[in-house]
Amino acid sequence: MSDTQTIAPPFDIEVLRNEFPNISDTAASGRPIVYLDTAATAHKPLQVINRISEFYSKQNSNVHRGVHTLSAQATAYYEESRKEVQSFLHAESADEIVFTKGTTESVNLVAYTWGERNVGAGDEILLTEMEHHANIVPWQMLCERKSATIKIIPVLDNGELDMDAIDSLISEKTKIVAVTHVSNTLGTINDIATICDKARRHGIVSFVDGAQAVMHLEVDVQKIGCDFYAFSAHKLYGPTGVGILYGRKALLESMPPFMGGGAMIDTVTFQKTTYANAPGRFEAGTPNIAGIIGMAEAIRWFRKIDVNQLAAYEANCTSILLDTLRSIDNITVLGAAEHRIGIATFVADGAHAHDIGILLDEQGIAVRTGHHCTMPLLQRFGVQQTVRASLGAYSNQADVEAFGNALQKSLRMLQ
Amino acid sequence: MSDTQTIAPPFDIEVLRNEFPNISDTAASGRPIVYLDTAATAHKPLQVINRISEFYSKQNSNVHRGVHTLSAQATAYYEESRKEVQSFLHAESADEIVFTKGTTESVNLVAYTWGERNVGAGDEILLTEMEHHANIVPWQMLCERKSATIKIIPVLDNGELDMDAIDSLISEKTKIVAVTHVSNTLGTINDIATICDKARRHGIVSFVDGAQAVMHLEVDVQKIGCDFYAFSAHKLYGPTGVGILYGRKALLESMPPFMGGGAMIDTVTFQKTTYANAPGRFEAGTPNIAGIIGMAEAIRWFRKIDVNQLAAYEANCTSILLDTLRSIDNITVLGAAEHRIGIATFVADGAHAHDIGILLDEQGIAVRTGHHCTMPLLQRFGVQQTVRASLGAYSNQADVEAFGNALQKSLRMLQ
Amino acid sequence: MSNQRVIDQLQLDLESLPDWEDRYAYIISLADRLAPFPEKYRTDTFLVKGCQSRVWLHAEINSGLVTMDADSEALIVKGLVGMLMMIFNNRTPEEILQTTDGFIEVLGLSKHLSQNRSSGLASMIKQIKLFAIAFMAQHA
Amino acid sequence: MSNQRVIDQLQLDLESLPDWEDRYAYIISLADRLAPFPEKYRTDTFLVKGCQSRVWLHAEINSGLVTMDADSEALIVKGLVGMLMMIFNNRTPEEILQTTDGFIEVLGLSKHLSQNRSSGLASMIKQIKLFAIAFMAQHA
Ligand SMILES: Cc1ncc(COP(=O)(O)O)c(C=O)c1O
Ligand SMILES: Cc1ncc(COP(=O)(O)O)c(C=O)c1O
Repeated sequence: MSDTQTIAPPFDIEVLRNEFPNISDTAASGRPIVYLDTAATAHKPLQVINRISEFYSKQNSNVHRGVHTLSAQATAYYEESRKEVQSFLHAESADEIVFTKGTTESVNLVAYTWGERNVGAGDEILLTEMEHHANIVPWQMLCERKSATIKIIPVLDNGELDMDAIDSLISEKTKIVAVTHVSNTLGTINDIATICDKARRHGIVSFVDGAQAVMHLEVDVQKIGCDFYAFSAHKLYGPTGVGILYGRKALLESMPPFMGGGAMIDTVTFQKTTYANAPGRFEAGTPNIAGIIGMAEAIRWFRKIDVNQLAAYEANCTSILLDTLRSIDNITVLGAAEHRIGIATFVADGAHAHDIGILLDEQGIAVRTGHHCTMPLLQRFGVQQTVRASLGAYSNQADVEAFGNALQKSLRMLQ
Repeated sequence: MSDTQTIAPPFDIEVLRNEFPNISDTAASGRPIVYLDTAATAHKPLQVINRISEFYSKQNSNVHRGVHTLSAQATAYYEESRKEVQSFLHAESADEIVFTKGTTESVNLVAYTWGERNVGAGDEILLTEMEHHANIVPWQMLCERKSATIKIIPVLDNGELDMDAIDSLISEKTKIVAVTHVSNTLGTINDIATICDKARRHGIVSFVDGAQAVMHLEVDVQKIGCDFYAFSAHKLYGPTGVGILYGRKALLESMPPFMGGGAMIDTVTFQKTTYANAPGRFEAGTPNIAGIIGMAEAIRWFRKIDVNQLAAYEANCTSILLDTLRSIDNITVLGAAEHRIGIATFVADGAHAHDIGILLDEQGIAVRTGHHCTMPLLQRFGVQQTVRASLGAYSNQADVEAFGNALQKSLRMLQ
Repeated sequence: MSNQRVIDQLQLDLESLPDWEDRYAYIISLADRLAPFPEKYRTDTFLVKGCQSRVWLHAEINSGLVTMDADSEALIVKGLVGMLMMIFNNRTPEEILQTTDGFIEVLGLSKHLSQNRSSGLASMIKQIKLFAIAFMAQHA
Repeated sequence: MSNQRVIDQLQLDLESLPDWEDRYAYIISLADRLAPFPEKYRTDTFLVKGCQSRVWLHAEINSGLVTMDADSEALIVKGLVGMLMMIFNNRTPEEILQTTDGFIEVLGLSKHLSQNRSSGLASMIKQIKLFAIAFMAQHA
């Protein structure tokens, strides 16, 4: 909320690392693990972990306007969490914030509800070649139900979107443009404001997948001009099982419900059921109360950091990471976008990603290997299995150096 | 799992209450709250709260066969949780257990996938008059999409199902029977084995809503003979944001996916996507990892208690509760089923449920008031607003007595 | 009595009652002060949203004053509605809008009148203020 | 060499290597012991499911022995596949089925061969045993 304090500069990485038990507490695992898998899920600061325990031990109750004190209090925390997200995304109203179980559900919700009503035979959905499967498969399933088709904004060799191609890809049949804010494989930050602006000028709805963006950039949905924006709490230093769907109020109100059940209804009879207004209409059943309260705490924690200082700090770590990789023979990093976050995905000539991952793990370095749920993107770059190192706010230069050394040793062993 | 220890008799309520910080820790809220809202959500034992904290502080990682140790470990916990649920429900295979975000999502999943493929125009879905909205609205939405209709098994005055009516309600058009195992408003335990048997003999699929059953009864899906069974972790002394859908393997395998995204696919191209086998096919995106691990811990905690002793203990509390209510003038308890669990829903002549709830809260008694997401059932009993007191394993005679006294005082004040 | 004087008086009355039981008896007694609710308004149109017990509210403007009828099927809620009517009924739109929500705290009623509570009376206050704004716009 | 003797020998070899690097070098060296994989089997039909790097496995029965060809595109995985072939290839179905998964622990390979690991070699072992069962049924 607006009373969030900003921790005074300078950004102190050691203070920050100490807030993460997974990083500071080497006793936990025997040896510290250099965690370069933050793009898959971020570690959680103690403030978030404690908030969840506190809720379960002292405040536990179901929500939705129960008459008793515990329930009213839980409902208050729940609705304050919605306001926290509203303020975080700079949305106009808290009613534009829907709680889901993750980015994946957020995309599916829109594809099932907005899509069901607005996409018909012959219509087109515009995606990019760098989308995560979460922002591909729900649209494919919609297209299959509706006999619509998918069009693709290509990715250039440097890992940026081919912005020039967009105009010619938009047609009268285009109903929605769904684009990732930041690529989870290339780290590229896309110019989504321009894309959303093009969409709006053609009367096309825009959906932005912010799963990899919210923990690195200031996100202002009104400045971006998108109709929908989605992210997951677990990548934003928060708990698992919680996601956000932001939707412009008029759009949300126009959409039919997704799941049916308690709390999303107004009245129920076997003859006719009427539904609650948004966002309630999209939140059937008992929500992930503790998770949602924990996510709000994660946002409060995150907003204590000055996002510009964080970005500068992360940019520095990222260039050390990229320089390290470029200095190693036979390594090819996918993409070289100018605007990027701390993700580096690479292949090594003559060494399989899986082997590299195994040997890095043996040296206490956690990276992700595989397709990172972006098979079409890897196909575009002509590779199948890759290694991805990704940074978080708590990553430091020592992590990157340890990774560089371990990687060189691994490559030697695989020669 | 099979090595679960059973705490030796006798069932010691004081030991058990001490495991629940919300109940034992009066310092938390200033004064102890008599919590009679367990049917809405149960309090959590310390063992569960600590397991979640431990995961977040020492073991945090995304799942799905990551190459690094943390990820492999998290995946192992995740899959062990599935086995824990399999064993808890006596399912034949762990592949029959799908993780959802709650009972509500479990019902919707079946309505969207199995329903989409198997229900057509003119077909019938058989529900009961006592269903929770979660087991009504998804089927209504399906019927609307498919021009199918809903048929209702009536509830008798004593709160039991009219079992005699079932045969005449089943027709050649009946595709699925969806019945609650235990009524969240009446407490009635339904004879679902008989209903599922009738269904099976007519080649009709059966769905059981076990949200109010798993914490009170031994549930054996093979003995019950149901095709689907659903419940929520948060009512079983576990975390919010986790549910279970059990489905017979052949049925699950025959169903199309529900949500699209990562982890539910086999291969993705823009031309064609192929899906993983069940249960993975139904678990798109990053799951509620900490919640699922916490739920498995809740089941382990629960299974240390001998379920027969628990049932006997709860039955005793329940009859004290019912006797207390029946001894008060002008109180009418809904239903009087012979087989029931610790739920009592009532109205008072001349006093509105909401007023009663407010005054009980003032005296430190937490009950739920309203329609309990069973509007059609309340309509059948000719009431609109009711008070519900519901018991958990930790409820004791003193709770019930405090409730009885506070209720009488409240009624005096409202005269 | 001016709006503020009503609030002061209510505060005095409530504070003179140390027992919670007596405070509730007092609130309930305020239900009797409500004028009988015209049956023609007892329809869904005039229902206040978000309240567990049904609350009805009808408002019109008469010679510059906002005149309201209100009712609830629950007794305590009806008493609270009675209190809101003492504060807001037959006031000018300006007076209504000048009454900040501070009185909720002052009267020790946040448990009943704040958001997220089942009584839903927060939405009633909001609706009264929306009426006032509408009437002002209408007559501007 | 009997099945058990192979396992004993592997255990001796691995335990003589105190360094993790040397153990991996040893595992990788076993990749060379694999017979070249027949290209006609390098198809999706013969892919082992659940492995991050692709692993192929083809099996047939020859004079009562289960004869297998196997390959992987990753080096360490291929070494592990080589090890599995030393243990399981050219054995009778009975011998294969008698080999319990205990050897995984004994060789210190649970990190690679147990379930939930990205190598997916647990499913390979499972598949080899399914082949054995099928061949036994066929010849029963
Ligand atoms: C019988 C019954 N079915 C379904 C539900 C819905 O469960 P959830 O809200 O956890 O999805 C509940 C709980 O409210 C219930 O009592
Ligand atoms: C860009 C992007 N979109 C969507 C997702 C899916 O998020 P979740 O798995 O939390 O639903 C991810 C994370 O894996 C991602 O990186």
